[in-house]
Amino acid sequence: MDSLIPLFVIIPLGIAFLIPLIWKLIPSVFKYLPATGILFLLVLAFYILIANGNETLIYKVGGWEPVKNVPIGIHLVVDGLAASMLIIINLIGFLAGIYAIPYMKKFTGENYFFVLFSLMVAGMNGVVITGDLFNMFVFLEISVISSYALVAFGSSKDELEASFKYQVLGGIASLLILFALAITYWYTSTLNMSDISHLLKQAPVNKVTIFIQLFLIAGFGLKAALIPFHAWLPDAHSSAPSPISAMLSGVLIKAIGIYALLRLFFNMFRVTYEISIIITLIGVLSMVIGVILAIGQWDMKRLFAYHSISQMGYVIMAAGIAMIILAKGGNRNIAILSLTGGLFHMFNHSVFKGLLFLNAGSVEYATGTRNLKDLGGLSEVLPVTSATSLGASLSISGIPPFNGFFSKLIIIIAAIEGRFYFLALLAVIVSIITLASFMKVQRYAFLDKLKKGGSNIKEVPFLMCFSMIILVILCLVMSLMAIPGIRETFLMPAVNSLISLKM
Amino acid sequence: MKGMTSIVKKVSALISGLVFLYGCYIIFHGHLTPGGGFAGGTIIAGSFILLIIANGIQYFRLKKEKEESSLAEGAGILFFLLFAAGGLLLTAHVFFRNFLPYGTPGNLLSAGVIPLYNIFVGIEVAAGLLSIFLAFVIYKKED
Amino acid sequence: MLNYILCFVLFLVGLYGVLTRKNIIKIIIGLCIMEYSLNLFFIMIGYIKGGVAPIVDLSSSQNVKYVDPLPQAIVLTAIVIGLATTALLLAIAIKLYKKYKTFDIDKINNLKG
Amino acid sequence: MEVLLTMILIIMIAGSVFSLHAKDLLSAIVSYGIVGFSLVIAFLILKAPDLAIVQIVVETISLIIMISVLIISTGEDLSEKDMVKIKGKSYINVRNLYYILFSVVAAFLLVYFFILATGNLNPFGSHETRMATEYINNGVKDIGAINLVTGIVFDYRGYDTLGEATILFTAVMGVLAILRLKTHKQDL
Repeated sequence: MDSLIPLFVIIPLGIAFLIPLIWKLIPSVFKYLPATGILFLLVLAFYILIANGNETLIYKVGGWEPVKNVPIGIHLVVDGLAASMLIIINLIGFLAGIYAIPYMKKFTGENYFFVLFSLMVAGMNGVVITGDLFNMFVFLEISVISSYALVAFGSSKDELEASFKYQVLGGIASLLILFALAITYWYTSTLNMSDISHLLKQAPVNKVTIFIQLFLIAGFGLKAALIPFHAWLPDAHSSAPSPISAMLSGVLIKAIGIYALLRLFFNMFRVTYEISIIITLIGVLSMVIGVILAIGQWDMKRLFAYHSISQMGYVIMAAGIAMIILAKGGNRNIAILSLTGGLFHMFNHSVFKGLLFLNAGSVEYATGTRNLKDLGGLSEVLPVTSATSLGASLSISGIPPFNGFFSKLIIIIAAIEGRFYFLALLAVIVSIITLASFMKVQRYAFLDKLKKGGSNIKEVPFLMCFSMIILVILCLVMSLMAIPGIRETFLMPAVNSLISLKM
Repeated sequence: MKGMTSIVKKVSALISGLVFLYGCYIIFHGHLTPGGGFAGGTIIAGSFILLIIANGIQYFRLKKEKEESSLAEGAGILFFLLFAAGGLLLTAHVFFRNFLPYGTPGNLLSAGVIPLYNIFVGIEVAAGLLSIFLAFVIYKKED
Repeated sequence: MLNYILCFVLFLVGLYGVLTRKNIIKIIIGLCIMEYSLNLFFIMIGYIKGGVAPIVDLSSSQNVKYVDPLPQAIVLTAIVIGLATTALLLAIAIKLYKKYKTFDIDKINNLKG
Repeated sequence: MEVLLTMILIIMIAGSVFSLHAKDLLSAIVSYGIVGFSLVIAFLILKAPDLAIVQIVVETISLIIMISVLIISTGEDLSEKDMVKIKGKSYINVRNLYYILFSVVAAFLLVYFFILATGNLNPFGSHETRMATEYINNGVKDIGAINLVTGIVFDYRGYDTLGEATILFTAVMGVLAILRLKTHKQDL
């Protein structure tokens, strides 16, 4: 089972390198290649999570054994959190891959699209499974560079400008991360994460680790578009082709933004009080300001993009609360509960936000416009899209049967138990505003009377409906993960890899 | 600008052959002297670019070249991946295993699979940079 | 210590260039300068006084001190990452110039909000 | 030797400041070349010949690509209005002064934090290797390559180089995707 881990990177890379050679020979078949490869990886990730949930698999690339217990090669580490992230990445990647096949028919250069798409998935898989700092940076760069090119794929006026801003800010973020990496190497002169965490555990928390952590917060905050650094997200996510904005908002800002932050701040550095205050503050700010900015939007995808910022604020706030409790040495299982809520919300968010962007894409595919003002009454004409969009809107605003409700509930309970009453109140208020703004989307886009000339709109092709239906079913099924019985196998391994449950 | 004078064309034709040879030298001796796949590949790309700049774009039928160069690039990196994964599949079931014999350090055929990696990466880098340069140049010429 | 400070100052000059310049090409140049300063910073960390380049010559005596080869392998990667981002930024710059007929970022502000 | 490196750093800072404030783009790109090629000398001083070769060639190619972008545009810089023409007399554009003042203060603050944080790390030239001691001691025995850097790049950390070659492949595919001539099929 160990030697299967590199497959998560070899298969998507192999497909990406194969397509430019064979796309002329099999012009219509090569489009299905990335989706099938990612489907196989999805099954593999699921199997890894089930087979050994709580213990970590370590794979030494090149077979270099540590010398005098100093690791010299690159180690691939797959633990609970990495396995669940792999499931999410490959799930949304598979569904967006299927959705993209009919959607990309109106673009030329489809072979470039599918090459860059499978490279993005390979990059994200690489970031999640690696245990080496610089290797995480290299695979982060692969996924980010392919997302720059994919955002600018349509090369219209808006997309080029959005992609340029996204690339400049993303470039600065990568350089800040590289700078933090250089100082870490200067301080510990090694790159292996577990090796660094051993060294940092022994040394007292001094100015160097604070300095490194500040730069990492700035770098990964820019990547995850948290509040002080969110300027690029609405432009980039709204002007990208829809399967790509579903991948960007659903998975990319999580796999290389939030996941890297959590992995470094929980596993590598010692949790300090000041840093956890900063992280909670950023989380709360993103949550509140994200939803306030979202109210005034009329373009569907831009509205969804702002909501991504506020939902990510939930996850970071929950992680921040857990860090504060750990730093103050408070009650451990409140911290565990808060982190469970945060991770559960992150997994839910990638499912329903991916679905929302796919809905916006099919509305745009069918009617040609995304502006809520000149849409209306689409539910008669687009039955599947409106049904799935209703499901997604209910789950993002936290209505009981859907998964959004359970994860927000856990976060609010944890906040109350940790005596952060103000944060819990803010979380409830923001959830209500989210509900209001998504009702606006439902009313203007789907429930109103049909605009003139709207009768000849026909439903989107089968593959697009297929991926949307699967996502809406998942929105319901994932709410079962909150039940204690099922939670142990699916959710707890992820939490266990950040805060060990046994102690 | 009409194009370079014939002196430049003649001299660049001579020099680019030398530069190409130097790039190949850097790639093949990657594991012995400084340099390697990346440096040698860039130098080879530089020699082609020198030719294109000196003789102007219409000298070559460049539309077709761009497709071939990205084709060569895909092939180069595909072999690199196959050899890296070869270690996984064939012998030691470990990704990136150096499975060819090491030979005596110092002479040309040593260090196992590394010279092959150097050559594949060299091909990939040369073809890649050439495609980038052609994409920029052709884009300007077309409209 | 002075060399590290000057390298950090070069990083800040690049950051200043990216944040305040209006011209797209200058923003790209600022980003590349930040790349270069980080590459230099990494190599300065790995330098050992009196060390020799990490090319082992078998004929020499055993106790030869070598400079740390690991940052050099890392900076080899970072240089090619810098080239990749620069090439992509310049491709977008050409297309922006084709569409907006200017390199000035203020005039390109088509997206609102 | 350390003084030589400090001089090169000062040249690079001067080159970059000039290139950011240059009037027309061509001189901006040429003075950007100063920074790139003095980096090559710095690599040679710091005993990194591999990087010097790669840097000098990569710098040449990025200059060529930048100038090919420039040939399309008019070439003169049309944005920096340092001098504001008011009734014939020209005053320093006040807004620019705020920029410079603010950035100088921010720079001092950040440099101060940098010195505070990395004060007691081991100084320039006295770096003790931890992960790399194994590479130096029996790199040749393990891999057989004399050039340790190539040994690390392709064998100890070969997985990095696979990512590296993929990044260049992604960039090429990205450039070809963005610069394709027809972007939308008109038949829809």
